[in-house]
Amino acid sequence: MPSDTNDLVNRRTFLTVTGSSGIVGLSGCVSFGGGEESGGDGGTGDGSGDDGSGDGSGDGSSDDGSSDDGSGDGGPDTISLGQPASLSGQWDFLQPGVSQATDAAVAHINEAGGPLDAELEVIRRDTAVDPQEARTVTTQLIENDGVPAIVGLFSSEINPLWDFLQDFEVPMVTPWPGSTFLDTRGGDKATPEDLSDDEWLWRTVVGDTVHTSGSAVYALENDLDTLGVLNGTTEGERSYVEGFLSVYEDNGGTVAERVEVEIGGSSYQSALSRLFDAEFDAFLVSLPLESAITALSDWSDAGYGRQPILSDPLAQQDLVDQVGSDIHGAWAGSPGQSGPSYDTFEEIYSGEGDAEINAWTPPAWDAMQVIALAIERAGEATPEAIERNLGPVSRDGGTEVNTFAEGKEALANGEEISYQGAATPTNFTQHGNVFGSVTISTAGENGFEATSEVPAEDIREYVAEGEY
Amino acid sequence: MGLLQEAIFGVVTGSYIAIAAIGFTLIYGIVNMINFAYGEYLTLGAFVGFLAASAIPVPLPVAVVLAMIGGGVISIVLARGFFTPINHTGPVPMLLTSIGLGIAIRNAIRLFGGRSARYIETETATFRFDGVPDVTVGSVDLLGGFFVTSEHLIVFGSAVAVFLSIHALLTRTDVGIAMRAMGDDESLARVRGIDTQLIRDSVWVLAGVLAGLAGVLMAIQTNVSSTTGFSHILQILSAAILGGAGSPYGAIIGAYVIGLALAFSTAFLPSSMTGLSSAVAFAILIVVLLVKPSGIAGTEVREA
Amino acid sequence: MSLLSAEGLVKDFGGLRAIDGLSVSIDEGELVGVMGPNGAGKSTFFNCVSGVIPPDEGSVTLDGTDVTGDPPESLAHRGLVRTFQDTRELETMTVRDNVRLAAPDQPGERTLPALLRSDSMTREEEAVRRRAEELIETFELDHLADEYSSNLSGGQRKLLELARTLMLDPDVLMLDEPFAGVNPTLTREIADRILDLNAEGMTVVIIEHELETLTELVDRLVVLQQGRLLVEGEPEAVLEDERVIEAYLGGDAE
Amino acid sequence: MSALDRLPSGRGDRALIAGVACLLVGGLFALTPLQAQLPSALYVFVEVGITFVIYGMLVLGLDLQYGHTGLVNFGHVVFFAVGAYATAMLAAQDSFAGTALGYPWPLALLVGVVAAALLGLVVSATSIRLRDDFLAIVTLATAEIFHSVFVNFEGVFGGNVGILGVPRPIAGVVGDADTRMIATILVIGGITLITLAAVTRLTEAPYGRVLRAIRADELVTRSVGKSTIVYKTQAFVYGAALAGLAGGLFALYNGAVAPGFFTIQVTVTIWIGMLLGGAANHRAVLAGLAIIMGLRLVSRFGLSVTPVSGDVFAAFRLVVVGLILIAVIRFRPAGIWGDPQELGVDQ
Repeated sequence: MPSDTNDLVNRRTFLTVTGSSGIVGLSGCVSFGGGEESGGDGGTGDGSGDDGSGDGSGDGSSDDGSSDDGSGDGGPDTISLGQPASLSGQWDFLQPGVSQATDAAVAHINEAGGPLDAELEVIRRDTAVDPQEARTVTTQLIENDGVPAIVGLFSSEINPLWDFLQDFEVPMVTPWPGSTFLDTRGGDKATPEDLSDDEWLWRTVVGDTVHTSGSAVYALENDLDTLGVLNGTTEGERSYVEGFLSVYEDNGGTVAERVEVEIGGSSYQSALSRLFDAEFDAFLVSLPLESAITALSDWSDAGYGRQPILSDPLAQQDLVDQVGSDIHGAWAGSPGQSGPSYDTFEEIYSGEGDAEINAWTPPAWDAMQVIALAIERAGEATPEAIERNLGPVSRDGGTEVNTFAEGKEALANGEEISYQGAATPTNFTQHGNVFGSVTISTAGENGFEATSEVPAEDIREYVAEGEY
Repeated sequence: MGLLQEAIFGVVTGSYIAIAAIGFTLIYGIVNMINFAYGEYLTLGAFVGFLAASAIPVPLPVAVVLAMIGGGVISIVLARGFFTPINHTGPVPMLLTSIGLGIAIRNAIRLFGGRSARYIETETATFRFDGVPDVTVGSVDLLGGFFVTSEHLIVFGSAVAVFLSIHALLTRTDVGIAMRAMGDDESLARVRGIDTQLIRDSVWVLAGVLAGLAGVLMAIQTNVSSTTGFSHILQILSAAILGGAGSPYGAIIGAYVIGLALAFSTAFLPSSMTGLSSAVAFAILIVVLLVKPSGIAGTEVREA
Repeated sequence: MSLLSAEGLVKDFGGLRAIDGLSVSIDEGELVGVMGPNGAGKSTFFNCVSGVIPPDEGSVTLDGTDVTGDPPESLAHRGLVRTFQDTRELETMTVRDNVRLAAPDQPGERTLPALLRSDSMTREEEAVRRRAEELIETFELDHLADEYSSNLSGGQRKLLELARTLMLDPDVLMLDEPFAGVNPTLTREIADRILDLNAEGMTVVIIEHELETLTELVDRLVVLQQGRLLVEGEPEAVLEDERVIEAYLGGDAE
Repeated sequence: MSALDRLPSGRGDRALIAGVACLLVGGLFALTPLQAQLPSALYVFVEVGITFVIYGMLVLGLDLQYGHTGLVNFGHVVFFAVGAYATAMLAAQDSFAGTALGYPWPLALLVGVVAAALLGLVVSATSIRLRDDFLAIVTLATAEIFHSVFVNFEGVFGGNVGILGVPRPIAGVVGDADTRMIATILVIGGITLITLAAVTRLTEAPYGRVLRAIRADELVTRSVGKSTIVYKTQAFVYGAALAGLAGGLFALYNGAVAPGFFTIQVTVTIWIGMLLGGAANHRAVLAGLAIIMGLRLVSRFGLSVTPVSGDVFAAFRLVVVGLILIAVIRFRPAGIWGDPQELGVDQ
């Protein structure tokens, strides 16, 4: 009967209403706090134990913002970091390498005794690279799991959630975003001790501005003066192209034609035919791998020729295998495999599993290392302490260390340290960015092989001071 | 740029869509539902083809046949499990069920098939015809040199073979004639003693076979992943509805209209808008639905 | 002066001509029966006149106004209301709501009064409620008022449809087989009710197979065959007409 | 039983009172030094709760369209997106990419609602006559077209980055995080409750009777003199305007909009919520939405207690979502609290 149904609904509504008032009630202590700042700063309040998530969150992440410094000896047993990850969704194929690098780093750090002699662990949760999900996941990681730092987040999650993420006042070190949006956002503004001007985001991956500059410089050096461009419409692809073109055009290059395409098409022949109607020396392809394989196979079938320049994620074995010998000679400028400790990373990484290394894998390793070192140097695992120490452990000056193990030892000896990363030397700029040299890999019989390198100093010339 | 060359690209794209759209529209006509999970049938067909070609391995043509058989089996099994039991509930519950099924299958494939794309190894030959003279009208060259690849020819050839077989099936065989009768008027068909459930089952199998073929052809051109079919479902659906839902011949025309629209919009739209080609295809769909709704939704006003 | 007239109506369905140059004229206050074998075009005639489907050719005039092709809602506003052969109830609504729905020009059917719960709406709804209860009672459906109309028997549906129609207080009432599937007692009741309405001045047009009931009831019979007018006139005369006898006996007699 | 008899008068009014009360308390938190404290473990629930009350406006609008009138709108997210983008572009002070006009936010919100309503009007003017499932396709295609347009025209809509730098009125006046979240959920939740009151009044009135009659049998409804096209258009436009309001509020709460917030996932979520709860019953659709969003949230916490890896878990979660949709339609077609007879479905 309808009336029964309505009674049910009534009860449900009643419960909902009680529930929500319950939340308000629980929030309880309503206070007229005047202008007191610290009272409401409950961002990282009282740890995490009560969320029912089993043992995942541990109990003592010791992130109580009000506790005093310098309790190094009586530190926590476990320190958890949060990793929003692309376990599903359009970009999930990039995650295995990053997950493995993270896990390898955790294993290495714990083997070396762990930060503050605690066990380091990572809580990984799926965002599907959906900003709405990312919002929930980040909140859950910080507020429920009580992590003092985040290792992850894509640019398509960071950009539209920028204000929201800043509100947490928790450092976020991410290996993902190339976005030019972050060129002037993030970092400690070169004042590690002063948190008031901080924008809590750091990236261990070289921004698009920098590594596309490297590719553009290399193209110009090789007399490729006019260019055709084929790119997808997602942010990563566009950001890559725009970074490339700004340096390329500022330095004498000309773009003859640019065609944007939707990704996932069954054929790109029409786009190619339009592109190759124009005259140019080389053409730049910035598409996700699968679409790029389709497009470049079409290009090979049509026999258009000319020099292909590839965006960095395309330097993959599959591309050479599928497109065939026409692609030989195509090159991509990749950041991220030129750091001083790359070999160390690779050795430990390959012991952890067999996920393929991509452009974000070494930066993921670096992100873990710098956070662990920052905790070690700070003597406590609070968001503020980590934020204050990310700059000092990474920037030039002090003993150069390649791993957490070396860093922990040096810090124990009272030395200042400068972490030398796997992807880049990891010297954070004032905006929390890193510079690195760009490796030019060229496709050949055996896949992509490094054939040339554009040194970081050369690239620096093209990036305005303070703009990155 | 050569209009002829663009037209060839459009026809090839249209051929992929047409094969799938026939299956889609048959389901629409006979079972009276928009099957949003149809893209997943293509994906499953592509996976069967890929496994046959790489794991067993069999020659590619055999793999294609296996993909078609696999598609048919999968289709009838899914229909029996999910759609036949709710046949009586009308188009909207069935549409919603197919959406749910699509989500479930897509992610189940991801779960068991992994996330990375796989590739079916093929060799492609290209045939060029450069001697064709340009016939320029304004800035558009109507003819001009062009090329076709062996893949283009195979896809187009498969499509033509499908068209002929479907035509023969619908006009020469009892099952096909019964299908057409049922598409026109199901209750009348039942009165005439047609076993409607048998015909529905036949349609499911046929649609699955076509999905398997379209899926494996798309996989050869692109790759095999959990979204191989899903990324084309909106085009297939547009083609089927464009041509007049339920009509296989209409679906063929609709598919080529979509294919050509995709090709020409990429070729001739201002360069800031080339990323919009699929939006153009949908816009055409909407315009057609508006201009000729009665031809498509002829039951708007039921006869009392 | 005819109240409702159809001139030269033609309607094709995919090559099949359902009505073919049909002209019928009905005077104010008349009670007219329309009969004919299956497929004679009775329902199509109703559909064309009531605006459910527009005729291909010909015209329909209601009270001196050309209403050809006007939609049913505008004809309803002009006072012409019909029922359906295969009773069409709003099955997902209660008997009460079925009847109340039909009340014309309710303020509460507009957004603002509904949102603001205006007094005019409350008053009107009270009036509608009373009128609906009256009709439901008249048709002896009051014990079923809260049932969904899908739970009603065939005969009850006919009654409900009639009640719903009367809520509109029409000038012309077109009934498509009001007695089909109704038991004899109820048939009598419905027939009496129709006579009452007619006596009050309502013009009524009835399609019916049940010849006896129809001939007893109506002033005039119109017989259709193959989409054309076969015979019309006084019931007795029509029934004795050879063409009618042939059509009924030779054709699909019912 | 008729709608009026069944529902004691004042049903919608209780929601109205509750809504106004929420608004007032929320306003109190926002505008006075009054502070609230929120245990951090509850943050994520309030966070999802805010999304829920925003989606609540979407599902109420959709229920007006589908549950009451029978209009199958499978592109509801487009109205949400248009409202959000219009509001964002007008109100944004300084966006990284795309349009930022810097108008006052109340004006921007108003324009957002009007823009969504106008789009709803255009869609219904052109397509409302189509059969159910064709309307589904047209609306779906409309949503896809707009999605590509938002992504493609970087100069206007900011491409994939979206529109950033949208003012956040509540965050602008409340400094501390706890109070801000409480104020936000109260204010937006209050608006949702007022929306609930409005649609309840609308559907309890004779207006709602006409809508339900259209769903039951449009021809009969026309035959008793109701201009069904007008009602269908109105229901569609009201639903669109509500979605536009939700979008505008979302933009002003989030401080940015991007295509990633407006995917077909949103449409699927609210459809599942509506069907699960039971269409044509406003409270039920909200409850259904709460269940599906709650399941998603709770299942996140499930990761740490299940023996599978994160990526398996993620895919598995989506398989379950799909199966829930199938199971509801098959075994409980009227939803949990829906009335099978009122919805005309077999049980």
